[in-house]
Amino acid sequence: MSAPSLTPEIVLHTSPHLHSARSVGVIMRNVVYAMLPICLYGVYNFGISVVALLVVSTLSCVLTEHMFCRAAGRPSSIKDSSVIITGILLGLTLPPGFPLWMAAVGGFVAVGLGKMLFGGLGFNVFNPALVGRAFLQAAFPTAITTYTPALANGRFAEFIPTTLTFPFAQPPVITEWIARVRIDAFSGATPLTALKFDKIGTGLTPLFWGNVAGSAGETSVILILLGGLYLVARNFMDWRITAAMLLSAFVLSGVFHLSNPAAYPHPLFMLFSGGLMLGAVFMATDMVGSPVTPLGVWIYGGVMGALTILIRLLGGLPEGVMYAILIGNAVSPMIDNLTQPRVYGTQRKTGARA
Amino acid sequence: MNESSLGAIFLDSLLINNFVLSVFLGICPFIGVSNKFETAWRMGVSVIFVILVSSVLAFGTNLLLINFHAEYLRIITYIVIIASTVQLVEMFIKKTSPALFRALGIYLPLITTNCAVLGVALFQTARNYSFAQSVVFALGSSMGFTLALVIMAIIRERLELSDIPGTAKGTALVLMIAGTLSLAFMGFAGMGGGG
Amino acid sequence: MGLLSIFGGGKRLHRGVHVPEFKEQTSQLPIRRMPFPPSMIIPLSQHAGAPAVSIVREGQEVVRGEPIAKANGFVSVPMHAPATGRIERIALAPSARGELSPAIYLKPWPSASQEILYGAPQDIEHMTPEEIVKAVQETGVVGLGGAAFPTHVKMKVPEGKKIEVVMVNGCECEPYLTTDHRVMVEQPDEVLHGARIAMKAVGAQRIVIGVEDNKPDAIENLRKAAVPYPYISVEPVPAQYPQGAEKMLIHVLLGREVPSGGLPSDVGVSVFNVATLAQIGDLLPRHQGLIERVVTFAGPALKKPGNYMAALGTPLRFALEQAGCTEEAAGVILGGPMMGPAISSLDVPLTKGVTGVLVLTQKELASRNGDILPCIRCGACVDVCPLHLNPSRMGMLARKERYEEMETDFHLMDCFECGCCSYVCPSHIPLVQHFRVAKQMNRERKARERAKSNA
Amino acid sequence: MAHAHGNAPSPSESMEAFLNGLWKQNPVFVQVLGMCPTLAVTNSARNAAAMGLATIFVLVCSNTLISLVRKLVQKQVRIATYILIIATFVTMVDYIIKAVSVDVYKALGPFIALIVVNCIILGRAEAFASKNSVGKSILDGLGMGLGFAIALFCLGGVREILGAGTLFGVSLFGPNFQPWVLFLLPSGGFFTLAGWLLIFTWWKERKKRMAEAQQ
Amino acid sequence: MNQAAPQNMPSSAKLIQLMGTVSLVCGLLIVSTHQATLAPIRANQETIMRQTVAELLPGANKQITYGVDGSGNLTVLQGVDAPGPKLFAGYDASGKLIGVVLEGADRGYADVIRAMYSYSLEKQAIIGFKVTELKETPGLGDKIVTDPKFLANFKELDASLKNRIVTVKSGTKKNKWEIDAISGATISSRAVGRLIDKSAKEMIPIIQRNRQRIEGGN
Repeated sequence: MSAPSLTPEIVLHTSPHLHSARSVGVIMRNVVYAMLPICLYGVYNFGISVVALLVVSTLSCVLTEHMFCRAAGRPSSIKDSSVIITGILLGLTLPPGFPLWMAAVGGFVAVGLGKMLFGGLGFNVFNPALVGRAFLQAAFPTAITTYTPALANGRFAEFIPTTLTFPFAQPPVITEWIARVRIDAFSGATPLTALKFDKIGTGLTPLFWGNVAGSAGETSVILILLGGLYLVARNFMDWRITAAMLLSAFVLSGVFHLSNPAAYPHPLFMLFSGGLMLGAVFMATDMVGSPVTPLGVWIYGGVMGALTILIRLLGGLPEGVMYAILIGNAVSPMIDNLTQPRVYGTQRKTGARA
Repeated sequence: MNESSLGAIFLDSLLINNFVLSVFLGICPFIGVSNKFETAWRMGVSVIFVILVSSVLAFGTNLLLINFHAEYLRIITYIVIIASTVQLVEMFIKKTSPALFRALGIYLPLITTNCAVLGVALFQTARNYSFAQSVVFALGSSMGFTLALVIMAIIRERLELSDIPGTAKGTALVLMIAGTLSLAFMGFAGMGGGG
Repeated sequence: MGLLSIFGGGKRLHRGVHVPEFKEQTSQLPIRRMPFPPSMIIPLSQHAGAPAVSIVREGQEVVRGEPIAKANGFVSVPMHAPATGRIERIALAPSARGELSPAIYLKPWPSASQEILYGAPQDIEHMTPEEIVKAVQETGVVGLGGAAFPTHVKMKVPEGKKIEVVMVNGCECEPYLTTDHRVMVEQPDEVLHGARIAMKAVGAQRIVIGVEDNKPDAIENLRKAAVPYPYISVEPVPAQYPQGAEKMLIHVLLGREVPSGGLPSDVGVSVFNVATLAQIGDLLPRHQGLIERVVTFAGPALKKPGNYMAALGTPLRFALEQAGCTEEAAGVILGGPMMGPAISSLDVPLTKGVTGVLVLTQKELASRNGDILPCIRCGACVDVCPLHLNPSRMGMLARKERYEEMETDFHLMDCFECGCCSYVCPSHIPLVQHFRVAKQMNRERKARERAKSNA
Repeated sequence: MAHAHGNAPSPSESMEAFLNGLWKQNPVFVQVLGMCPTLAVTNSARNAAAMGLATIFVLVCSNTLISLVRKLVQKQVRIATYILIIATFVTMVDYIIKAVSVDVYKALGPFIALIVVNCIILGRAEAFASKNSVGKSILDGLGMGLGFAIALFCLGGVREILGAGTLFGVSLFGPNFQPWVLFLLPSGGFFTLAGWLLIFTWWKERKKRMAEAQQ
Repeated sequence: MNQAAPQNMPSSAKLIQLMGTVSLVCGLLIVSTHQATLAPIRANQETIMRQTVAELLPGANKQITYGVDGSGNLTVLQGVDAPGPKLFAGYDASGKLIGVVLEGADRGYADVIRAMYSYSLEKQAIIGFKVTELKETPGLGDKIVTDPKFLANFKELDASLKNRIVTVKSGTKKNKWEIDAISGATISSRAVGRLIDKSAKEMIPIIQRNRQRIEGGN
């Protein structure tokens, strides 16, 4: 019995020699898994248009990343799956009948402007999907606020007319189409728009299950929460950000509600409607754009939750999650710098100059 | 007289119509002095100070000009006021706080050509702001300038650690971030307004 | 970061990581003796501080336990012959770090017994602290937890400091290792004896023994042995890596923070490893020298893993043969997998600081061989860093070679390289390695600057 | 350098002074100066052109006057004098635009007055007109002004075409074109300028690479 | 200052003299430009105002501008650049009053919206509407300028002041005093409703009080 000869290139690694199984690829893939039920529900809710929307936005993101990597002469980074998350998230935040060519533009902007120009994964400042969506919101304000009813008749047989708009052309007006397919009195408004402009409330139950009008994947509170719980249970997500964001949104809207119940809706309505849930679970927790310090993540979530409510209740727009998270991303380095933990055995914080 | 409330003016000039991100004033220092937090912060503080002083002076001067029907001298007097304000502030700080003076260094004289300063004076005149409104407007817009500058500086400090592609380095990237920030600030639109 | 952690409270380490323990392989196996190898290599520098000075010549015959090298100054310890035999030569030998260092080559007599014949009893009850420190130095005992810092130096209380507590470190948080565990189970009386000697040397009033709660048998045995001594308490602490780092243990058990760049003595504590104290409790009354120690041999590539009482100087190749090394072995690590160095040669000997020898297969090593991706700022490293450093930012600074900033702004020098950050990093960034490089670069830069200012 | 040749610059030198601003030292794309008007008034080609013309006027006039009085002006009051002169011409252009077209005046708003603090103008006064002959200063003003105007037009054109589907108000793609409203918004200004800068850098890098490859 | 000043250090007097000369030249330039452009600027403004009034009151070829003072009395104005609220009365060829054009402003989505609208005394209704200053989002808020369906609201909008003029949700206009909003531009549409309501409440009583004078055209 003799000891084996060792191959030096293997053993010359330095410590630690163990590594946890949690790698970037694993995290990203699991986030995709957590989003799949939401995608499926979106398809069930709004029909085949959502399939096309998700496929186009994802493909556009993936191709853009691939292209940029090729242009920069480095290996394609699509393997780490992070770009797939961007694509799916972008698709989920768009209205179900959003013209496909615009979705493709959104994907290109999201990854090109939001990610690759900064150097790719890990270096971007803003959440790429939201950069793409903010761009689309500003570029095509009409198309992105054109919503279609949930559970429309024949949604699995035909596309929403706007979906197949010819590239660079204006989407058709679909008022008549909506009148034809609707199964209830649909006003073309999401619960938040209906509330803001027409003071029409929506019950909490449909909001919770998600069979209401809205963006392709942000309607079902329960599925988003389940996806989040899965990620938290497997330690792939920072639950503190979500908790802080929802908590601050709840408290602030609660204060508004108590001060004037007639003008301001119930805090639960605020939590369940619009993109707050999707944003808090899947976008605010995007690791790249959030602070790394334990205190920082709480502040970060709190700022975003409060901003969401302020924009919704006081601003001109019915929805503010996207802007709140983008602003959160922008100030996250500042939060990070301000909340550096006190190093063990010192009075000084890291990052503080002597 | 302009009817806007003080709060609305402040919010508007700080966030909604942020001088840098939506009115495009003070872009040169925004691009030039935003690579380090320390310098950005100092620049911001000096700008707040100068804008406040020059806004008050410009308000008084404008009253005089109107009184003598010499509105056509407005631009020329405003720019003289700003140049002398900067000088005065420089001297004042030098006397009272040499440490602050050293810290501000070359940023003070640079403010003369910061169009945000002249912009505040011109806007408050064009909008017929009262004295209180002018002061709040000057405060809001200069703080908005500082806010944008500081956010950008901290982001840029972070980006120093990134692998930015060579083509995008420098001004182009700053503008891209500014554009995205401007998109994000659009969320504030309509706040404090008619609702 | 578990949900419960926000509620804090209780004696536990809030940072750090839960590493799979892998201790069951050896934790229940009694300590066995390892036979003498045909040839031994005793490096003169097995400890932190100045290397010992050889006092033998080639060809000289020595008795097991006889001093063969003397301490070179205060921060240094003597060496003793691990076996009866003949000094072959005094020459350079490979060390675990890879470089060559002076060593004494000893050929044991083929029939040499493991009985220790050298040494004479001494009365420690009536020794002054100074005498104890001197006697401890003569035993050649160093920190057996891996640091190999001369124990008598720790027992010498610095000018102006007062020690209240002797803390006994029985945590052994590194995966696989069970050396300390077996020592506590099998030699509780020696441990307590050593602790009492240490208490006397430093003038403390009480002894606190911290043992991770995954070693209930050790806690039980120690408690039983401690019954006659009211000033000794055995405290279980929740198992968490790196609980065994002395700063962490002091914080968890006493709630005191050792200042940055300071020593435990700054907060009135002296910390000793259990195995070290067991050796002192055993050797000091008989005035003998340290010539053997318990080493854990573990890892999936071993057929006979276990804790071996091995003579210092036993070449690794011989030791691995004894432990039944298989062909699957792909990497050998001295110490634990989190902090121990990997070695490239099996010709290095076991020394005083070797707590264990791990033989890993390709499978274990592959777990950390993923592609290195950019930092995604997940913050996992910040959450686990026991010192509350910001490894994420330091890693990014290191990539851009901004080493100086890491030290001035981010407390690089406080990092004790526990490896938690690298362990959790999902991007597989070799953070600890970055930090080692950065420390080295800063040291070199400072040396250059000093040279310049002197010139 | 100018003094060596007296007041009559050679044609090639004048040409250089002119082309310098137009291309090699383009104030916007190369020197990144005068950003505020560049971004603020370029949401249509018409506004961009008007701003460009106004700036050319001020730049040429102030360069001329400053060059004329350059030998009389003492160092201590140099900047003050320049600012006075520039502010004068800006006031003039302000009134002239108001007299020519109220629409343009409304669109440009206070940015006409802000030409005073456009660093290009003071920059040229200080760096060129105060040291060179009148003829060369005029050419320099024209070149820099044109370079600035062209840059403005590049931005304004792109923003109007994409943002409204028109150029100088003329529809280009028919009624069915979906305008990208973003480009008329402030963020669109940032993005368009960033895009142009990216294209310029990329092109310069390519040229450099090709030159290296040839060597 | 006992030391001799360096040779190139000019005296203060000389500096002041220089600055004075420069200021003089500059002042001359500015004043002459101002004088030269005064007339065209005024003419420009008046032309625009005339065009706007003519647009809002088709057939009006004679116009009178009234200024309104604090107590609600009218004075005939010559130019258009006097401060304070104003009325623009339009008369047809025969000198008969067609209507009065009024100004209003309110905060929209991005900034203040200014607009002019025409009021017919006869019909007690608003019969024309034009936005004069707008910074709303292009493609969305600026539909209040272009959307024909929205502008149709102002063909005959009841302004008898019995009911508040108000903007209602798109497609739900039932009464003559309601404005049908543009879907997707609710905030801007509402601002229009508010600006008309506010200005009408203030100015229409004044018009009614001075009806005879306005109709008489003096």
